Amino acid sequence: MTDLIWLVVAIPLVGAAVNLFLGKRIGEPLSGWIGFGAVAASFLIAVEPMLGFFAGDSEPSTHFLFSWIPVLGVNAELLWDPLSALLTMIVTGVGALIHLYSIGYMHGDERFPRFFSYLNLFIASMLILVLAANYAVMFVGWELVGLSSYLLISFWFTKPTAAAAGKKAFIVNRIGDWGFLVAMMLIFAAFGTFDFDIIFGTAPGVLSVTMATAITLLLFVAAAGKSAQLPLYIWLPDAMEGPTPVSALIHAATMVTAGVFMMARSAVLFELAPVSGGIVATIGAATALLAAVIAVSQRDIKRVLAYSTISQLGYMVLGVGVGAYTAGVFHLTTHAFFKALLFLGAGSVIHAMSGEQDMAKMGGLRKKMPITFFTMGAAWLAISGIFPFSGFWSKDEILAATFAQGGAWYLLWGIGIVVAVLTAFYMTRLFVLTFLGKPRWDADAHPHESPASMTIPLIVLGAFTVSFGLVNTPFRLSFEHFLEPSFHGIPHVEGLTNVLITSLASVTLVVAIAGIVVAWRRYRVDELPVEVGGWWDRALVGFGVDDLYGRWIVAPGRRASELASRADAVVLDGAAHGIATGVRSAGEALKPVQSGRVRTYAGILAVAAVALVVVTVLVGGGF
Amino acid sequence: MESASLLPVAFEVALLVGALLLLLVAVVAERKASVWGPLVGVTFLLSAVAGLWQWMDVADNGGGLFFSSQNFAIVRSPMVVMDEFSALAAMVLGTVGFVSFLGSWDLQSRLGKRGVEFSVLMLLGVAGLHMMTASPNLVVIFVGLETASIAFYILAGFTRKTRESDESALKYFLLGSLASALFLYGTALTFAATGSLSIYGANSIRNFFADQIVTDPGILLVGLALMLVGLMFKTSAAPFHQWAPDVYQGAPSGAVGLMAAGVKVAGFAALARIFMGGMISQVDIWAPILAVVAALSMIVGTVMALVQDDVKRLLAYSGVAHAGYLLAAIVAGPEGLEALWFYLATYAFMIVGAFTVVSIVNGPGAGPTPISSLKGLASRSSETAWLMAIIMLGMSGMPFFAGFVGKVLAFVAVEEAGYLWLVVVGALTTVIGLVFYLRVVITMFSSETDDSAGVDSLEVSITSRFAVVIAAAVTLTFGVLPWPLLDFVRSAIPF
Amino acid sequence: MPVLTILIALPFVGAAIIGLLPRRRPEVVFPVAIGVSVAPLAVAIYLLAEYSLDGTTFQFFENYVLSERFGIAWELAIDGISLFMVVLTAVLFPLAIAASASVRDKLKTYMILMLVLEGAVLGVFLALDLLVFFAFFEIVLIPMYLLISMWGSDRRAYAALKFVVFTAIGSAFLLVGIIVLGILAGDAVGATSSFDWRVMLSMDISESTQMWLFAGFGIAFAIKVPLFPFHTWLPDAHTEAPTAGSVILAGVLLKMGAYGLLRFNLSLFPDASVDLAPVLAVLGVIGIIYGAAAAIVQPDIKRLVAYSSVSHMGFIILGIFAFTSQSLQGSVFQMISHGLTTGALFLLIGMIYDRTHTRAISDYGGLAKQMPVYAGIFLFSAFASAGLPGLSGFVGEFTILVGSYLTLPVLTIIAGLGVILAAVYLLWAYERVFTGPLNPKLEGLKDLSFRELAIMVPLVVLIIGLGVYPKPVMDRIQPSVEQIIDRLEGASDYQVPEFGRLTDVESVVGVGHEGGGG
Amino acid sequence: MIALAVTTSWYMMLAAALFSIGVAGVLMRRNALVMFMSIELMLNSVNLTFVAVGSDLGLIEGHVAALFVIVVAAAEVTVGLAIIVAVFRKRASADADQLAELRG
Repeated sequence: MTDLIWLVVAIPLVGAAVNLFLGKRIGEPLSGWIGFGAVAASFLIAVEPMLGFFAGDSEPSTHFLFSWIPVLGVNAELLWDPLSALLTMIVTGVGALIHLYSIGYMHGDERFPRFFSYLNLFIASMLILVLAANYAVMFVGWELVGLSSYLLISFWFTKPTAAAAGKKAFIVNRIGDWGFLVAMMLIFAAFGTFDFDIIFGTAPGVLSVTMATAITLLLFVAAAGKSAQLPLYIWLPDAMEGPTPVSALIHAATMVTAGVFMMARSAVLFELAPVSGGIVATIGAATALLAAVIAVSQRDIKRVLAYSTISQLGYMVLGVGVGAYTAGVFHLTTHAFFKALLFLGAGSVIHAMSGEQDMAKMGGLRKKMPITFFTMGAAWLAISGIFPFSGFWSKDEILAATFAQGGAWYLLWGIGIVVAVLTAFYMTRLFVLTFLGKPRWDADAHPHESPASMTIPLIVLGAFTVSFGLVNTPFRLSFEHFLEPSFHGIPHVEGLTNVLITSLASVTLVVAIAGIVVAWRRYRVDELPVEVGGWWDRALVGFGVDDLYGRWIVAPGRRASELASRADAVVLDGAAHGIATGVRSAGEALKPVQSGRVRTYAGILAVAAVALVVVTVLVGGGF
Repeated sequence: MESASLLPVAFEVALLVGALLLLLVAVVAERKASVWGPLVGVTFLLSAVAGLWQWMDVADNGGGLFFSSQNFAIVRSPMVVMDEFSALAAMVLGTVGFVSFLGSWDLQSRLGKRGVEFSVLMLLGVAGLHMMTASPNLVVIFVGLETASIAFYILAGFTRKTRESDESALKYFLLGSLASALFLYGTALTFAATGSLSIYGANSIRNFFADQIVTDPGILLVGLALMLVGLMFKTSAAPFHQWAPDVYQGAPSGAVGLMAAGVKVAGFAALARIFMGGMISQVDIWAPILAVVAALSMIVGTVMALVQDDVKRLLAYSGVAHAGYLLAAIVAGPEGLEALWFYLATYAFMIVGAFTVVSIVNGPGAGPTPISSLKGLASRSSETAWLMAIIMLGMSGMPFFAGFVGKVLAFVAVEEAGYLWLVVVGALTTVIGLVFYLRVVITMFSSETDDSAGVDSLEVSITSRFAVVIAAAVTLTFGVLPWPLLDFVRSAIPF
Repeated sequence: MPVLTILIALPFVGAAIIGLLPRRRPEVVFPVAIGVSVAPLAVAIYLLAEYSLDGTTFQFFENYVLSERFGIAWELAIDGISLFMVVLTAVLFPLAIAASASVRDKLKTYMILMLVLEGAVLGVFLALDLLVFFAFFEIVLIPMYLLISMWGSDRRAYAALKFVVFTAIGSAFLLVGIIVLGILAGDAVGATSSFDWRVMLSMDISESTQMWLFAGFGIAFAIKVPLFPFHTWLPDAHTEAPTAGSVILAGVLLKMGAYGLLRFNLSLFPDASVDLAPVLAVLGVIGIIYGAAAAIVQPDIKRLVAYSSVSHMGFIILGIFAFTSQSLQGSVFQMISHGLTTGALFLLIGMIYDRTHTRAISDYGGLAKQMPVYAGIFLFSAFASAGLPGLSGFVGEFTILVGSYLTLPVLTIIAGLGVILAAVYLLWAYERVFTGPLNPKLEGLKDLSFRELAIMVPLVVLIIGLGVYPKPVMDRIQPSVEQIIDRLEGASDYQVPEFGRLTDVESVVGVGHEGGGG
Repeated sequence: MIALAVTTSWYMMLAAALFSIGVAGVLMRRNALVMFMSIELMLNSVNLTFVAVGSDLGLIEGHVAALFVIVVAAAEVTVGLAIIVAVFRKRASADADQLAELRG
């Protein structure tokens, strides 16, 4: 059945085209269902072959579609292996749920069909990225995903801030894509091809450490752009301008994890470059810490979740940097579930509060929105890393792997722990401010539970958030076994005895509980603490990193462009005009010679004649 | 050729007979210009046919030196030669004469009785011009030169009522005769140095150089230089060009066409005959000098034309530049002759056509002809505007127009003769040329003028229209299909 | 059956037909013009179908001797590169003509000039004899000049003259170069001169002469491309030209420069090409960055697209002078793609200009709400021009960048930045024009009419088609490019590097055919 | 007294002197008529050269040429004077520099 894989990509594309061109005629609910149907169909087609991997009896396979750029040996080819199968499941699974959710959420929007067209386009591009069998096709998916995120962020383009956020997202992504392009230049120079199997097959024997480091660092630049790591994370908070399902799908579950997926896919290259592993891990940890700190101060519910995503991505990048690729991917999966759930929950709250996103004006929604309350509760516990929930297992595995490395890695492990505390703290703050305590609603707000089409996805995601952790408990690493074919030949993290694992796990659990308790006691009061002044304000605006960029990169860039444009007019045009006026003034200078008086002409004639005679005689060698 | 048949001078005879008949008819027909007009046209055409007849005769039994029948003692220095060169010159001068006559008919029909004198002068002038090209004898060339010049001095001042016409005639006369005197003194010194006045024949200049090394060439060089000065004045090459702008601007527009075209064709033919025919062995003396003069003419011509506001002055200066390109063809020696003749033939028609358009727009008489007068010509008379555009593009050396073929082939010959720098100067000055030719074109096609004047409101006489059509047709056809004319011209290189 | 001569003749015949149309019924001119311009398109499609993959690169060869003595012949042929230039021309002209519905005065002259221009451009791409090539190369100036100066907007006289003088100076040096080369070829063949390209191909010219000839030819083509220091004519000419003029100027005329470099500079002067490649590559890359930077701050949308053309042509120059078959092939493909994408952008700008008569970005805002279809197609073209994968722009740029890395590593990495800047200037412009609240002045603007849609649809289909399945085009370009590379390798000491060797280099960027930095 | 033999070169030098005087006359004198007289002087000096060389080399062409020149000079005189008289009849003086409208 695996040779139907191209259908998985094709159906959403068709869905996007149908909604784009026939959207107006199809009208509101139907186009939504078409979008949902397309993604669900892809999901169903992909499920059966995926189970094959689960059972361990099917092999990874590549599917040749057509030869794309012959001169570079690039073919449109899909690779079906456990890693891509897993990501396909996440993309289509979570994607389908979010499509269903969007039907309710986007109700009444005049460009309803256009929204689902863009969503389908996103799913298709993400699937191209995930199923690519070579870097070139992956890059196609990579940029198309950037395009669809641009379209979706600035979906309500009449709002100038939304349009600016979309543009900012695409341009920052493009900076990352430049890194990807240069990496591909090096890869083609080194291997003469982009195909994964050839590259990962021959790399260990052939590639030198410097080349591997260069390639991997450049790939990391791309990943930083896409997965919002330091220094290219500034676009994600602004991306919240887009509709909430977009944030849930793109800026939580799928697109932002593309960077982590790509690094996991290139694990062989990262293994050859320990130095870049260290750099990646450090940046991951630093990003996690910074984002967690900022998240604590945020008042807008979506921005809290945005910074939380950046922080959790930092964890995954830390995992990949440390070499625990399976752990990274595992956290990616669990994060997809509970972060999507959190966003959708937040969406449901915003929907209920008719657009209000400031937590200061919420509170006491527990009774009004029980389903959202319970599902977000599950996600809250999961992300904080409380015992049976999925977040605990995946986060713990990354921290354990970091700890096992020993040496300097302890520092990163320490940061990891601090981030775990902060995560628990800000998530509890969010949960308490939103659902518990005295209602602080505006006068006209009268919240009510969201319709079924929005709550069902919440419940499904909630189930996954709770149960999925068990798939990969330290005692029965079935998840690792599942991904094994994709990471064959990658050394496992050693030194993790059962005793060490349980003790580390208990440390993270205790720390998480501590975080929750502190936050609970601080915010579960009627009189909310005033969070203004000094540290709070600075953190609120992300420590001014944004306008730092503005002052040091955007402004000088614009001045340089002004200079270039003026230089064009002054210098180059000046030179051209100089020549032109030079010739013209030569003419003007000769004019007075033509005085009009016969005797001047006769004089010049005579002088010229004499000159000619003299020259002829000299040339001829006469007299 | 025992009996001295009249064929070698058939061209001149045709014109002279025509002139005489014209005078007789004019006395009888008084005012009615329509009577003697066609006669002039027929005479010109007849002269061209005479040229063709000469061509065919030469093609059958070879050229010859004439008026050298045995019993005359001047077998050693014949007066007239009939070869493809002179026959081609006759054909070109005849047809150019005809077209410029058409162009000037507006002027002549307005002059009433004096119109006849205008035509007679045109006929005699063209006869003089051909004498220059068909004679190997330096003095006869001088006589031809003077005949034509005197005729054109009068034509320049023909509309005496206007002040500019007086000034133009006087300047042309004084400077022209000064230059002729210089040329004559050159011939005298050459005669003194070589003992012969004729290029061909037994005791010719060419034989003189053939059989001895010139030990003390002083006198000869001065003579050669002075002859060069005379001819370069006539063909308006810089720095001897200063008369041209003033004379062309002052002279009546109808007359200027023939003056500009005819003198250039004859001047360069004579230059080619003397220097390439007679003094080819001295080529490494006069060629570099001609090259410098050519470059100077190109530069001065284009640069000055760039800053002109009067159409006739602009065309005069562009004539100086074209003289530069033609001189370059001569510098290339025999290789360049083909290009020279092609360029001369097509340029003559273009310049006549251009001046006819000026006379259509600003009236055939003398008077100011600013470029702005051409503004919006496309709406006033689109056919004239398009034809003038074709002529302008032809002159600018645009491909698919005649000027390009002549210029490129001249450059090829010049490059082969080793003057690369001259080709570069030529190519760059062509760019400047393009600017002021396009300025004329765009002025015509710019539609600023209010169309109140109505479409095609400018009335154009049949004769002028026919002249411009022929000129533009020559420019276009020989631009797109130059090859037949090129082969025809190649056979006209007797030496 | 002289297909190529017919192809060149068709537009001129068309122009004649329009010339003869009765003056009384001006409304018949427009449809006839479109009809007539479709004829060359049909022949171009026939050529595309008949061009055989396994045959020699030069096909449909025609040779009719014009002048024995000077070695001038009406010699036409088509190879992988010129085939697609011809097709691009044949596609863009009908669209440009169709987009000229808003031209009112002197429509007949306008159409005649457009068709004469098409004939001349086709001649440039088909001629093999250098003088015939030069004739067509130079005559293209006149119709373009008249189109700009008679139907352009306010500063048209200055822009038209600047365009003519820049290009004419270039072609003056080209003429001198051709004549010198013609004489050399003449000596080799024993005639006064010979302008046959094949003769020149077989000659070996001394290194120093090659340098001079390369410079002569190079200046003319550099101005035409335009290469960095010589590009200042482009923004003015594009901004002031009428819509059809800009489309043709950007879509086709710029390609004559790049085509000239490929056909003449590289093939005829291989040694000089190898020596001067770094210089030109550097200028190309400066062009990429400089063009993109200048484009960002342009107040006028047309000037912005014009500067973007400078940037895109910089990529093509980089590809040409990296001398690998991948980069060359990328350049040729980018020439096609740039023609389509920039052509599309100019057509769109023309359509909005017909409605609002202003090109200043500040006069717009929120247009997407008023004209959604127009906004969609504009965004599509902008992304195609910025090199979004899946569209033709990406295939070209990607192949150039990957292909050029091995010989010019540092330059290619810098050139990559152009991709970012492209996104910046296009999206910022899109944001200011199309998003945000609707500018009150733009109320009541109608979206694209059926005619305008009919113009854009073929371009959109082609851009997607070439982006998704460029193989047939690439396979036809391949042999011609290989021929140029062999020519380069054969004549000079240059050895095309093999991709896939660079696995154990010490410094990341320390590679290149001279061994030093790029 | 040594009998100095008068050779042809003496005549040639005389002719050259006359020619130079003629040219000087054209340049320096304002009056158009005097300018024209100087040109005639130049023509006569050429005649002298022709005749001198003709007799020295015993060639008749020299003398024939001289005759031609005289005829042509005559024609020139008639036309020249006519033009000069016509032009300066309406003007105060025959100063050639008066006529300078056509310039630039």
